[in-house]
Amino acid sequence: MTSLLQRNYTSSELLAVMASRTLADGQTVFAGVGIPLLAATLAQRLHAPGITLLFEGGVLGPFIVPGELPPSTNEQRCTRRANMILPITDVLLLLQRGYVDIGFLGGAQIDRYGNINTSFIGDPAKPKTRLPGTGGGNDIASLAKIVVAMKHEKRRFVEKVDFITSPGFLSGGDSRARAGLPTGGMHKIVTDLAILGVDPASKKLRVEALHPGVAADQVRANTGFSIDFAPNATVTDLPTGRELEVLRQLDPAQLYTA
Amino acid sequence: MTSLLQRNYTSSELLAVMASRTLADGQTVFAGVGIPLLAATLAQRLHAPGITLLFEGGVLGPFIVPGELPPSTNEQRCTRRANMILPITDVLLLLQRGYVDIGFLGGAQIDRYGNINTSFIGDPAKPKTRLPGTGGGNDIASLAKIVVAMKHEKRRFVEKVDFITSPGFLSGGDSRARAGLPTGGMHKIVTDLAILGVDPASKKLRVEALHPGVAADQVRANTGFSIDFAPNATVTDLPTGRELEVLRQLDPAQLYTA
Amino acid sequence: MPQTPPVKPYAQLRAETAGRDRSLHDKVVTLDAAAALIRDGEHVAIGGCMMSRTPSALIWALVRARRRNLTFSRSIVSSDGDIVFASGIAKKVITSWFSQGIVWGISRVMRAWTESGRAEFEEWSHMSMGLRYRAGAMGLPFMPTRSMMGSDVGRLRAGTTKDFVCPFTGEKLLLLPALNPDVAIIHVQRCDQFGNPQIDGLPFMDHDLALAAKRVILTTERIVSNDQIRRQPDQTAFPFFTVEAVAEVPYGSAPHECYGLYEPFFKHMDLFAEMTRADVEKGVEDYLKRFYFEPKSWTEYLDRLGLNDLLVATRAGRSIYDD
Amino acid sequence: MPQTPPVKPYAQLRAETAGRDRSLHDKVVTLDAAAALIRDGEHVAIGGCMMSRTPSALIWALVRARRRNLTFSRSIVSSDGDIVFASGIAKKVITSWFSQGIVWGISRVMRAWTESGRAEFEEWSHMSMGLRYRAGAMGLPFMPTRSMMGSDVGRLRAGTTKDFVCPFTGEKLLLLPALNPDVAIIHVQRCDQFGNPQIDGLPFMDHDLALAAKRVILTTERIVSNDQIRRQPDQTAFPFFTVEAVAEVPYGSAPHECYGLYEPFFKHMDLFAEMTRADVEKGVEDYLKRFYFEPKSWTEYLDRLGLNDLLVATRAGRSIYDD
Repeated sequence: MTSLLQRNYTSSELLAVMASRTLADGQTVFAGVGIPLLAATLAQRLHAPGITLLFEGGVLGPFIVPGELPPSTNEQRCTRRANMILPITDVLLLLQRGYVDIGFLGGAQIDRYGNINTSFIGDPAKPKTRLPGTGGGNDIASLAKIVVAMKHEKRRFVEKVDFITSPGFLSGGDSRARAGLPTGGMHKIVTDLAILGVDPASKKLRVEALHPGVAADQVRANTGFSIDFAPNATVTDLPTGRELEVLRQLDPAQLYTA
Repeated sequence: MTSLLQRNYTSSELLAVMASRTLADGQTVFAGVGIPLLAATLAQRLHAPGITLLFEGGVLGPFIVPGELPPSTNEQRCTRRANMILPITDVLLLLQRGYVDIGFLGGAQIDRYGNINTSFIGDPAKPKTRLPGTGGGNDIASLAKIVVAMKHEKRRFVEKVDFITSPGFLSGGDSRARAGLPTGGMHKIVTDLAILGVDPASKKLRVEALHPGVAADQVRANTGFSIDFAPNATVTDLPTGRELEVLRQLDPAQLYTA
Repeated sequence: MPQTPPVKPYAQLRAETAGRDRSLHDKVVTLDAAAALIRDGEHVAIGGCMMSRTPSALIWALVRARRRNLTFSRSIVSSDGDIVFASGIAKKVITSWFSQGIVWGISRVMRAWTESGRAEFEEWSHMSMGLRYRAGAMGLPFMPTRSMMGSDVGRLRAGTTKDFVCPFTGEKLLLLPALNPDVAIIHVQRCDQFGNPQIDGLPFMDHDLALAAKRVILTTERIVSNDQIRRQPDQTAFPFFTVEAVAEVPYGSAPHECYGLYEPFFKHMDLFAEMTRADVEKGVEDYLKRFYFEPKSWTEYLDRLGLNDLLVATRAGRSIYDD
Repeated sequence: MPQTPPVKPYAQLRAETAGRDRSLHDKVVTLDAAAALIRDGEHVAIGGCMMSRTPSALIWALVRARRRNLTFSRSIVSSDGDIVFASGIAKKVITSWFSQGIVWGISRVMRAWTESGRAEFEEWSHMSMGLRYRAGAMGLPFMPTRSMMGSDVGRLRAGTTKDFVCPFTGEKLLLLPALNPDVAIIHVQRCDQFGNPQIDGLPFMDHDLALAAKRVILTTERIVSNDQIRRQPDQTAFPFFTVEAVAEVPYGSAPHECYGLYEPFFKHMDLFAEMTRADVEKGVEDYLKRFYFEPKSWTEYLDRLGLNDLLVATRAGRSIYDD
């Protein structure tokens, strides 16, 4: 077992590497800035060169220049060597039309059914903290299969989110489809401790793999609800030297991977 | 009274000149090819330089080059010195949004309420003649004020059109508004004999002016339904030399004005 | 023949898209191979409008391949409508206006084929055609409109539209059913091997067509590098992942126009009108034989149009960029 | 404060448009005169998105004119949202995301103003913002969507949307109310004296904003001739007749970016974040004094941003065209 103290990467780097591995070649991926963009770009430069990136700002199929990460998905850096630029509403409508394989999100809070909160901490009517809100998150989570990358902390993995900004499986079972969302839904949650998936029947999150050196109890202790393990749960492979090298070329200033 | 034999212009030229006079400076005018385009361009070059033309093919504010009339409103000649090119659906939606003052149409048949037929002669289920259909005519007539230019013949001015392609005032009174068309409607019909308008209450067509040398009975004889004259009906001014000169520059091959 | 294709359930729409290879891969095929991708009975949406950017070469190849029972839809059809009727490849054309062009009068072929009941011209208003494709492009089952009410154009289509009272304003509206063609065929000025299309001039309804259709087949005046596309990404007309195949066909819109490159071949359009004027059945049969079946290639077809007409059309086409 | 503005009846929408001078006439005004066209209490839609093509100079002029009780809407707001709250010109911002930018964390100003109830951040999904403007642009009272259902984002807005069952497919849909702002303020790279705007790069929602709004006020990096516009009509972003006034303001999006000309002034964005980090009320007051109220002109404002930052932003901006 590798001690966390010995590892040669940060938690954010681990997140980015593990998240990149969830993507397959040829997929169309809707990504936000930060870890999602880093992970998708990393996948594109390693095992999945044929990934097509979509940015909310209106960009289809760009190649991000190492060291010139965009500050959001709405500025000109996002358009670097893009195949197409189009209006925001039209790029978001590609989700509704069914052209997006994976939506890649972050989140402040997530619950046992994969619902995400990026809007309010506390009571929405009198919030403790007003967060930035949905952006395209609600649309992406409503209409596509979702991969989430976030830190594994008890205050983030909660029994019930204070506010459902981006719908996961709502209250489980077929509640998502009954609400008018017959497609998409939570696919994988990548944390710095584990990879979570979704139980096909109950739609509850479950652990599908632990990262090297992470104990099952460590995941339980950092999850704010009781969580099951998939019958065939495995252990992920360590980030490779090549993965870390490329990742560090992409974000040399460690804007998102410190 | 000027004899028709003495006049120095064709019926089509008379139509184009009289139609051009119905337009005011600063108006936005949706025009088809043929007499409508000639009339709008003539107005633009004489009394209404600030007219903005819109073409169904997706063109906003072009200037037509004399002698290079477009074969339809969907080819590159329509775009000559345009202010903007846009998708067909978006240029048509300007009608629905309310940005068009006048829609300028032709027609095969028109009835006493200003309904236009360009689809079927005879029973639509077993037509004597299948005509080319609506194009944008139905949309223009549904959403804007309409000016029509057509030859004044009994077979064209009928009691009831065989098919309402482009709605006028339907069955009169408030029937148009009740059908879901609260705006627009027939404004003027320019023929080679007269200018017709619409009675404000009944919404029946009525004669508002006769062209020089045309008798009231001549209009009645060439109209397939009984038609009233407006109380203040007048006589139009003869086409001027300047109007005919510019018109002939626009269509030197007499494609539309023979 | 049933009225317009029924609205696709969302599950079907999603499954059809999900089932396609949407990766950035080489899609270059020959003209004949492109035509072979279209199957009997399919609903084919035609890009461009009237005499502009018509995928004439692909329609020519479909006629030669003797495809059957197709439904075509287009914003406005010109002689392309006549050809798909007279050649027997189409039973139905869904459009807003059907005539070679106003200067040639009413289409003799359209009249002969529709009035005899051999084929159907299903008429919608021009904006309704656009809104139906747009609904399909947006992944919606319908689009509301304030047009096509009260008229007989609306009445003839009442079986496939819905009267509606707006729950926000109480206003009358009409709901138009989405149109999601099986395939859209679109001709563009340039395109790369992956199907990134760039269009100069009038865009017509092509963006909506490409997104509405299950798949897109392109013909292009020339195939350029992906690098060239990526230098002007704001000129790309619709996403490459809608595209299934691309064939390079210079003068692929002839005898119609391709913006900035050539205008319609007007003398040939006159010839077509003339040949179908007296005896339409015989005339169009002769026309098809001479221009569709006898030439051994698209180049031979262009040769029959004649080099002089080609040069006149080209000279006129390029002139749009002259001051 | 009431929820989102109610859907305008069609008669009102048509009357407002019909009442405006829509002819091709000279619309050039000064920045101050442009700001004076916006009245207290109006709903102002902001063009661009986040840190891109923000009409920063016009917002700066509105703050200096101490406009009151405005509602702003925008696809995504960055520091422009903070400014309209902190300056007191806005009571409400309707948007999908409200933060200076992900690298600077949660906006302190937004938190302070919304959590204290001084101002409201009305949240819609990003696509819903776009579809609401699009419905308004199309002259429709609503747009259906398959998004924003099931979530609390949808629940909070349930008073202004309508649950709906599709009469074609039986599927659940949500009807979003059209958004027709009183005025849209949009910054563009170039424009002529008549208000024909041309935009390079990302178009965002600006076409829909311009068509949805009652009127449009433009700022532009430079005013060019109408001849220049007419040579590239396919680059015109929206119709000139939507536009009421145009002010030429070089670097009119600073400290945000304008595609191809300058990137965001990142050091200044850092400064803003820093000044509002500790004591947000005091910090933003100092910031407004130093950058909004003390400069005598937009040029003086740019001078306070600093020539070095301007050159760095310009160098980076132009580099988008480099291979």
